[in-house]
Amino acid sequence: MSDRPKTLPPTLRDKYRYIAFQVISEELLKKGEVKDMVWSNVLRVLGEVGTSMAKPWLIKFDEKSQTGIIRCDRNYVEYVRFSLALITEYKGRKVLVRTLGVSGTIRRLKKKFLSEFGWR
Amino acid sequence: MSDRPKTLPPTLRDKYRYIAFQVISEELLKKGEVKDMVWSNVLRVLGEVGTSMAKPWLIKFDEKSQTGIIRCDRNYVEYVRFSLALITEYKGRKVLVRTLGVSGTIRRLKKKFLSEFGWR
Amino acid sequence: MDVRSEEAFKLASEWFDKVVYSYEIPPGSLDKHVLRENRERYGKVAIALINPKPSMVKEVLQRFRQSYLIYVESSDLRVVRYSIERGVDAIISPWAGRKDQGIDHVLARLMARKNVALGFSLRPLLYADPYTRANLLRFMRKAWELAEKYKIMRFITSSAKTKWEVREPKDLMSLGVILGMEMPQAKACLSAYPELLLKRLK
Amino acid sequence: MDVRSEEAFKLASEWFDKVVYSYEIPPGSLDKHVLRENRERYGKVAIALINPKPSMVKEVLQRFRQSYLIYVESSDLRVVRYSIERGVDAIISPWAGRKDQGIDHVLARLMARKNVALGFSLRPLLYADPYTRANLLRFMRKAWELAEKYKIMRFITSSAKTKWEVREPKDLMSLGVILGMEMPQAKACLSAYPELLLKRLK
Repeated sequence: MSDRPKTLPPTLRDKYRYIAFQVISEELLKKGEVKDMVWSNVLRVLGEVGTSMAKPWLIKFDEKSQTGIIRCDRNYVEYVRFSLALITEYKGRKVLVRTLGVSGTIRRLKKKFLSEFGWR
Repeated sequence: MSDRPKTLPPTLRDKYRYIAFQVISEELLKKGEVKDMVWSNVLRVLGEVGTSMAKPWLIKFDEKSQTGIIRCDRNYVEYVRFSLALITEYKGRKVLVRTLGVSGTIRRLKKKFLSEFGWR
Repeated sequence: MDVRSEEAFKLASEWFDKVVYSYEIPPGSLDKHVLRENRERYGKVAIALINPKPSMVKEVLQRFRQSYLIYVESSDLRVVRYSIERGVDAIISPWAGRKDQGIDHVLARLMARKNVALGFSLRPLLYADPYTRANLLRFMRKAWELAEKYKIMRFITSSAKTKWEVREPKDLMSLGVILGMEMPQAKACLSAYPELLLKRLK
Repeated sequence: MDVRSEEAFKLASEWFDKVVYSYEIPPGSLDKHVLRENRERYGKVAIALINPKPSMVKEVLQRFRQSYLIYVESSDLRVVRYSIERGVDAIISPWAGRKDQGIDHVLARLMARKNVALGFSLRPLLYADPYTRANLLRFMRKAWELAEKYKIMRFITSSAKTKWEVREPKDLMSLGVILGMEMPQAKACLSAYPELLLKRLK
């Protein structure tokens, strides 16, 4: 027997959306830095309670194209987007986060918004 | 003509509730400290967006009895209460905040929950 | 419902009608005399097993179920499952120290059938950093969904180890509301359900 | 709708169909030639009067209303009222630097009658500390309530002074949603309303 909970039935599962985004900054950011930047910003803007409902999660970040995917609760897409829009810097370097698009599946997200950045 | 907006018509006015609370701590807290403690905690727990909706405001704090009144949006009483429940310390001193009661008017709040602390 | 020290018990007794003193093992031990002393001092006593081995759960149930409530607080899903199957009184904060809610629908259904309560305690939230607190709240909200859907007995408690961790009933109710409970549901978590649980001790 | 530097204009032009360049006074001056140069370089130009005196508002309207949009950004309610009465094109962020929303129902009604738009800009939020940002959001939400109730023209804009302050249309829309707008309303703040405003310049 495993120490992990079983996958919950569909009605109890979290419903997610995936957000493709691009980081524009003075210096290229590493994946860990982007994760840190996103979390600290969402926590600041939405608080612990809001973050627990928005459930942001950095799925992937491609350091070469500086583009990535954030997963969040489907009812909080605009809240996460707003948190990202308020980012102005990371560790003293100017940063701006631009969202490219939103989709219900990673596959479609890549195809529609990330293929031009070399994703497949 | 004045530089202040006129009082808005009733439908546009904020609807408030008033929360009576008591601070229990290792050392007595001053009004300014309570204000700072409440704000930083609400901002941490509810974030900038949640705080903008909860609209917390320290109306009064009586340093002798360590009791006071916080005003907030009527739809966010439980959110503010929860933020207060999470307070454990202020500047290294142990603190616990206990809410005494909630009312729609300051008058009733004082009478019901604060008179035993010498308020009138 | 669950305080874990003398001073916490004293303060909680001012704010609650009934307070259950929880004797933690470890650091406490299975000494019959110590347990009886506790019972004489505090009235209603629970034995709170912290990350126990299954054998410990079994022994405690056999020897002490009669006169004590038995709580299990474990971050090991297998121990949680075993404890539910054996019929402990409550599982407390199975999400603490984990990266998920610590129960699933299978366990939830089992809890409902076995009348095992789920305890939502405030303490793990108190000293957590913002990241951890956000995650804990997220898992607790999911656990509440499961508790509601499968009609598990549930309660909210401070699990206070010091008086500084004790909170008023209404302040604890706010945790329930933040987790998604309606007001009457949050209220039941501090009155109806705890009373139901206590009934077992005559 | 409102960017305030060459580099901001350039980046915004990549992300928006139409971008209005706003020439700030001060630091800019009422030099006809400079203004005409801007118009030649950027096409659509607004004159953004920052905390102007009423006499300045009057002068600018008389001399430049024909070929430029006129925005007023002031934390003085009296100047805002004067500007609305004289019929400027938009009032931008009247809450910035204040402890209230900077307009009331009387001004809101007047704005609707005079067809003066209300501009919600992102920039004041960007560098604000958490306390100030929470308060600004609160006032902006109230201003949105007024705009909606009295049917004021409205738009959302970055008011970017550098390229780092420019945001995508959809990212700006999220500000609207956070302020209480429905999605289509937020969208209109970035397309329908700005277009309506631009129509005045032929």
